[in-house]
Amino acid sequence: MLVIRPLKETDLEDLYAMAQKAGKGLTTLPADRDLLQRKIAHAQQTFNQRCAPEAGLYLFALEDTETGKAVGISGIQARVGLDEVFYNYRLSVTVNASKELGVHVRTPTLHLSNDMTDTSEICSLLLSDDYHGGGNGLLLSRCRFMYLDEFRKHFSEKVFAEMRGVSDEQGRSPLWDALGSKFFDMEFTQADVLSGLGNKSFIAELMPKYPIYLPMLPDSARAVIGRVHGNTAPALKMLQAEGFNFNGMVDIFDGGPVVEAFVNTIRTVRDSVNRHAMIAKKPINLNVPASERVMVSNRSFRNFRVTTVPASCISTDTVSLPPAVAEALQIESGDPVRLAPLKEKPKAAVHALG
Amino acid sequence: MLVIRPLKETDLEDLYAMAQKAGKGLTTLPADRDLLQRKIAHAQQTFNQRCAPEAGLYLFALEDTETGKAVGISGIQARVGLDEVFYNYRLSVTVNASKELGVHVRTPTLHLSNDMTDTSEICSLLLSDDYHGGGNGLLLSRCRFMYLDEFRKHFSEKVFAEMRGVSDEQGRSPLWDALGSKFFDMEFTQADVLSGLGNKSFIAELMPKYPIYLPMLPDSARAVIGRVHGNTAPALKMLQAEGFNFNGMVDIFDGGPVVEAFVNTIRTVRDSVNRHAMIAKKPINLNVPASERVMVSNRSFRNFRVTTVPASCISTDTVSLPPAVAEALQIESGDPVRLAPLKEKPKAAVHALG
Amino acid sequence: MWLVRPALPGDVNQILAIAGTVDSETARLSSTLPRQREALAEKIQHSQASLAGTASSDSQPPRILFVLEDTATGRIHGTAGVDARAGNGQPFYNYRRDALIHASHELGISSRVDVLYPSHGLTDHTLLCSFSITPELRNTDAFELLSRARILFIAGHRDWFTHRVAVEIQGVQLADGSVPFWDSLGRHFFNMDFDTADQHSGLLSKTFIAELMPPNPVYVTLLSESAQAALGQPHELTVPNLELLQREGFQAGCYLDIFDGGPVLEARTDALHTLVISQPKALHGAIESEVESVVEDGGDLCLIAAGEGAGFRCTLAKAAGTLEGTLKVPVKVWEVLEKTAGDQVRVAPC
Amino acid sequence: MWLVRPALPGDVNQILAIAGTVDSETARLSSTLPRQREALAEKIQHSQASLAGTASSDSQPPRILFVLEDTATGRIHGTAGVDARAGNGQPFYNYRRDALIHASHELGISSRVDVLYPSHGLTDHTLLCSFSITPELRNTDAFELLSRARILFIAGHRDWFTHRVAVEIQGVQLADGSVPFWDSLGRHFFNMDFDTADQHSGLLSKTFIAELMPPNPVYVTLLSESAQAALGQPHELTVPNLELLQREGFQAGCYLDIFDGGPVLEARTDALHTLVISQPKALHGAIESEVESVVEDGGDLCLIAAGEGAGFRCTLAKAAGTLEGTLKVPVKVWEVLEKTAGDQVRVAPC
Repeated sequence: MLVIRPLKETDLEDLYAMAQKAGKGLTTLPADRDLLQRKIAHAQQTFNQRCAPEAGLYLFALEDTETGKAVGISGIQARVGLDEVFYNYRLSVTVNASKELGVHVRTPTLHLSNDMTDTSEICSLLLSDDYHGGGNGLLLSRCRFMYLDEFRKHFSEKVFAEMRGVSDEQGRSPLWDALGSKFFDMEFTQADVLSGLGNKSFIAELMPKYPIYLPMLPDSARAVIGRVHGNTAPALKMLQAEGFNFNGMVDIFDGGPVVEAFVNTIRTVRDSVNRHAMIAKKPINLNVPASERVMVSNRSFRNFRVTTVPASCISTDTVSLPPAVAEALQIESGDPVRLAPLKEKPKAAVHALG
Repeated sequence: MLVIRPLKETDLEDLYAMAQKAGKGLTTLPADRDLLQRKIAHAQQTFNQRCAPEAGLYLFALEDTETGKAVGISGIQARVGLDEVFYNYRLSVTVNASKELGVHVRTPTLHLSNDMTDTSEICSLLLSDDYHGGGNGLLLSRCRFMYLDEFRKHFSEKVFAEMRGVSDEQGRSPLWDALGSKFFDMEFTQADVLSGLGNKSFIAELMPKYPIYLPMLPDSARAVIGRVHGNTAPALKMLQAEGFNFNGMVDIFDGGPVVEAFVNTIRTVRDSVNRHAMIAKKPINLNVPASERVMVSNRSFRNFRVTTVPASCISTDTVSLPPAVAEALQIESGDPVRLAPLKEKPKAAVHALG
Repeated sequence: MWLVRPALPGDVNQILAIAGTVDSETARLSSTLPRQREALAEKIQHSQASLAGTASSDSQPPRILFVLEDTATGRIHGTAGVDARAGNGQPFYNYRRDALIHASHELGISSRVDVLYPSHGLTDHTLLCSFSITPELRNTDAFELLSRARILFIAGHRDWFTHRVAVEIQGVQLADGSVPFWDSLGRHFFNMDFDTADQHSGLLSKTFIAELMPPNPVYVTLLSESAQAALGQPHELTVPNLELLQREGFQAGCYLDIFDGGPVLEARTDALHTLVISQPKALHGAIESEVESVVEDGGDLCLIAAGEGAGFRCTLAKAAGTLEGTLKVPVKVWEVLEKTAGDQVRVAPC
Repeated sequence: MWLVRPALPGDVNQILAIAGTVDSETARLSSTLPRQREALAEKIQHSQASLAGTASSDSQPPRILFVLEDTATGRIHGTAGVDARAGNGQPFYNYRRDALIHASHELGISSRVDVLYPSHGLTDHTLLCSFSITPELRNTDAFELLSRARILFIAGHRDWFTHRVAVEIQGVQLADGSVPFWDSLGRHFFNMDFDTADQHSGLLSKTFIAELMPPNPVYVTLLSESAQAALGQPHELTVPNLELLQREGFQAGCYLDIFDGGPVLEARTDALHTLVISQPKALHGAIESEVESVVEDGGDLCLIAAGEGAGFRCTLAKAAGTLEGTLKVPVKVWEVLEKTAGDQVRVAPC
């Protein structure tokens, strides 16, 4: 069985292996044991409420209960930009017009912005290759929305995700080559790693402070602004289905888009319901397709656990859970649980208005 | 009976009288006969599709059918910033931090922005004093959302409204005194009027182009940024109930907020339904409180008409309308009509989720 | 003889013809010399009013246009102008090039980042402008006369002008007529070709620049390579003029033309070479033939200017000093300058 | 006698005492003279390495600190420094004040808008710094010796220094210790009091300035009135120093201190008055008593410097020339300069 639970010290080697495989794409989880250990410790302090709420880093592991191994990770950072300055470019438009001459020109412009400061970020999603498919990625991502909703006062009203921007197979980013590299005397991957390591003062020192007029960049660079890396397209689609929208912010290095949503409008949040657990005596066939399963969480702040069960387990006030599931969620009969769809409901129903 | 219909040439004097009474607050409708006449002509061209869709100016009059007089006006500008450059300040945050020194400072900052360019604006709402109350203001404002929804391809997905900012009884604006007046060698009201008259090149010439750091402005000016004039508070409340939110933009002169919403999430749009009209033979008591009335529109692009009828007129597929109402809407039995609530439904029902 | 004198309304056709000649060979030599008849006529009219002292207000400071005339034929071979206050009561636009150092102590990185700031720093400086000359006269004494006569005018009307003087030098334009700096920057915002923008910039109202120019500073490193290479570089055809101006004491500072990125030269008015070395002298009254021979044999070639306002004349001739401090010149110079024995002139060695 | 010589590690206590004295009366005279023992010791160490030629790399250009010693008592009464390259391999921060003209042709409005641009324009200029002197010596010859000795050092080590030299003058600080410019601008971003920021700015890493300084230009009109009034104005206690520097040829340009808005003076190194008038001379070898009397009677008060690098000494004495072009000075000057008959010195009239 696959269960979401807080990340813990013993996950270090599993996490390191995943980070190594992920390579350069995931800058928030570089394959650096010391750094990963610090992240785990930070997450543990967060769940145990031993750090200020706004400094919280909530990291969840997807555990295969048969092997006890962590096979995926996902996270929420309670607030960005408090310790470090958080930079984006805001994609804006500059309009210059002269009535007299009949000229009207709109110039897309990048403005350096710190406007995501103090907002919660969903981040650090990573799933072991062997576990792709079967809704595992959805579980890993969406479990966070259940958590956000349960513990809203720990997070901002709006949450966002930074999507990986376009780069080629050698890790070269067209935007970096046209813009960043002119100001930072280093390779894209190096800048990305430095930024991921958490010391961002070099950005304040080296970053261009005045707006960048896009027509001055080559086509190749302009084309990738606000676009995601091919590998990230499914993740973007999933977030869009949840109600996340591009908010006009892009990554300062690779131009990847920032998508955001208000917690209360996230589909997982809107479609979730509360029930009481009832340990089923009859055997339940757990082996149903992802489209027929729902997420079920134990609603615990410190020991948040989520797994999936067939939708057919739900009744009016309760949900029937096999003993193994109850054990995985560390709950007993009568405990409150929260349920949310794993996959979207058919779209037709939603748009049947007017 | 009070009916919404397109503004027409014969409304000029009524409109002028209203504009005169409104005084300095309403810069888009200054008490200037020539200008008002041009606006009416522009609106007529728009409804008759004799101007480019993006240049459209949709102005509606609220007519008292007993007197034939226009007693209110409201409008939609199809797109702003196409003819003239459209300016706002974006209220943003600049973060400066030094880990080494343990300093972390957030500085609210105003950035000159043209980002509302190409967006539809709801504007020019004015209601004669004698007709305040009874839901007339709501009808005048909300009829526009029905129109936006009916003819979406003529408008942007997102619409916005600029709310009047704070000024005192003499028309002095604290933000203007602290900021604008330092760059524009004129009075606030003069700048406001010039801007309303439509020649905005003086803004490009005189406006400060670099960001304004708010801590450098006096408290009195900072306090009014994003705040509305007392007289405008009810209008803001109404728009918020419709789902409009402050989008971080403020007026460059008085700091009044810009609120925006996606057309498809506006409450009037979501709560509206289509029916077929049925001319009632039995008399219907139209004289019910606003809370029990609904708006009914004839769904016409060129001759859009809206009035209100008791909610009790609605049945599953049809709505019963007295002959006078059908005449006011210029429809016959069997014609399609659109209905939407005049006042909000009780909130409790809406939030009964989870 | 060559004569520099204020332009007159009747000169319009000939000036337009020069603009045409110059045009065909050098693309343009001056954006401040209008190519439209009406605009040119207006410019001449304003020049006349300036000289008459009837046009000098804060919003319309003096702008004077001179022509180079061959007195033998009456034909006009060139123009040169001086605006008392650059911008003429409105902002005068340039880019000011400045460097920021982007350095990270921790990473041991330090790089120089050049930035172009929109600037009005030269507004109200006195501006030399509208220089054009027929190609066959380039590198001749007449070329020098035309350019330097303005300085003698300034020397004779010092209080009309400010204490700093600037001159814009045409920037790089390629053989195909393209302007690399414009194509990399201005074109994106002004949405017109270089010549159109350049002609608009000769007009009085600079509102269109305020409206269309990018409002924020621009990073040089984001310009095209050819635009970066053109920054502050003169058009090759302007080199003789540039060198003449450098001898005059002009130096390139940090200002650039906003359209073509050409250099702007600056000098202190009172340090201008011609102004410094020029001297007021009275014309020596002598028998014609005697003077002619003395001057032709032993005189030095000089710029000689006389007259005030609309009466200003400047020519080039051999002249010699006398023990009494007067100036001996051929009598034909008297005629050209419309002066006679005992009259004051201002003379500067060539 | 008064002697200016390079600072030595053993001077730390006395220098700290001066910093204390100065502190109590004038708030501060130099932000580049550290008040912490450790930072000061490091500065002296770097100065020694610079003088020995072992510290000159691009990232650590020479920075030299001198002291003013009373040779009679061995006591130190002041300090003065010179950094070969302002910023010391990192950006050197200033505001550059420039004006934009906001004008509307149609409305007939034109106004001058002053803007402060963050600038590194003085980076790598040679910088005079770290000047402090005990109050009783202000306006004495010793004051002049201490300030000008640096110029003689530059004259003697010209290739260590660049062709432009700058010096920051302390800006306006009110009687209550408040700094109007800081309170109106820097305080909002640095979130610390003026003294703290000022002390940090004396440290090597300027990362905190890159991190905390507002990244965009600032409009002067939005500063408080007292801050606007303080722009480019010197602290009243610095006026004697300012006047001395002006006599040296320094002029205020468009640069201002980012913390207190004080003026930054600039000069061409090769045009510095003391450098221009200074001359190399050999010491005249003569019988002691004779020289003494000649010099005391007829000599002129001069700055006399000798020695290279760590051996640099500069003092103030009456001196007289000889027919052979050598320099007669009292023999006690030989001792102070650690030179003898026939040795080369550099002399400049006081």
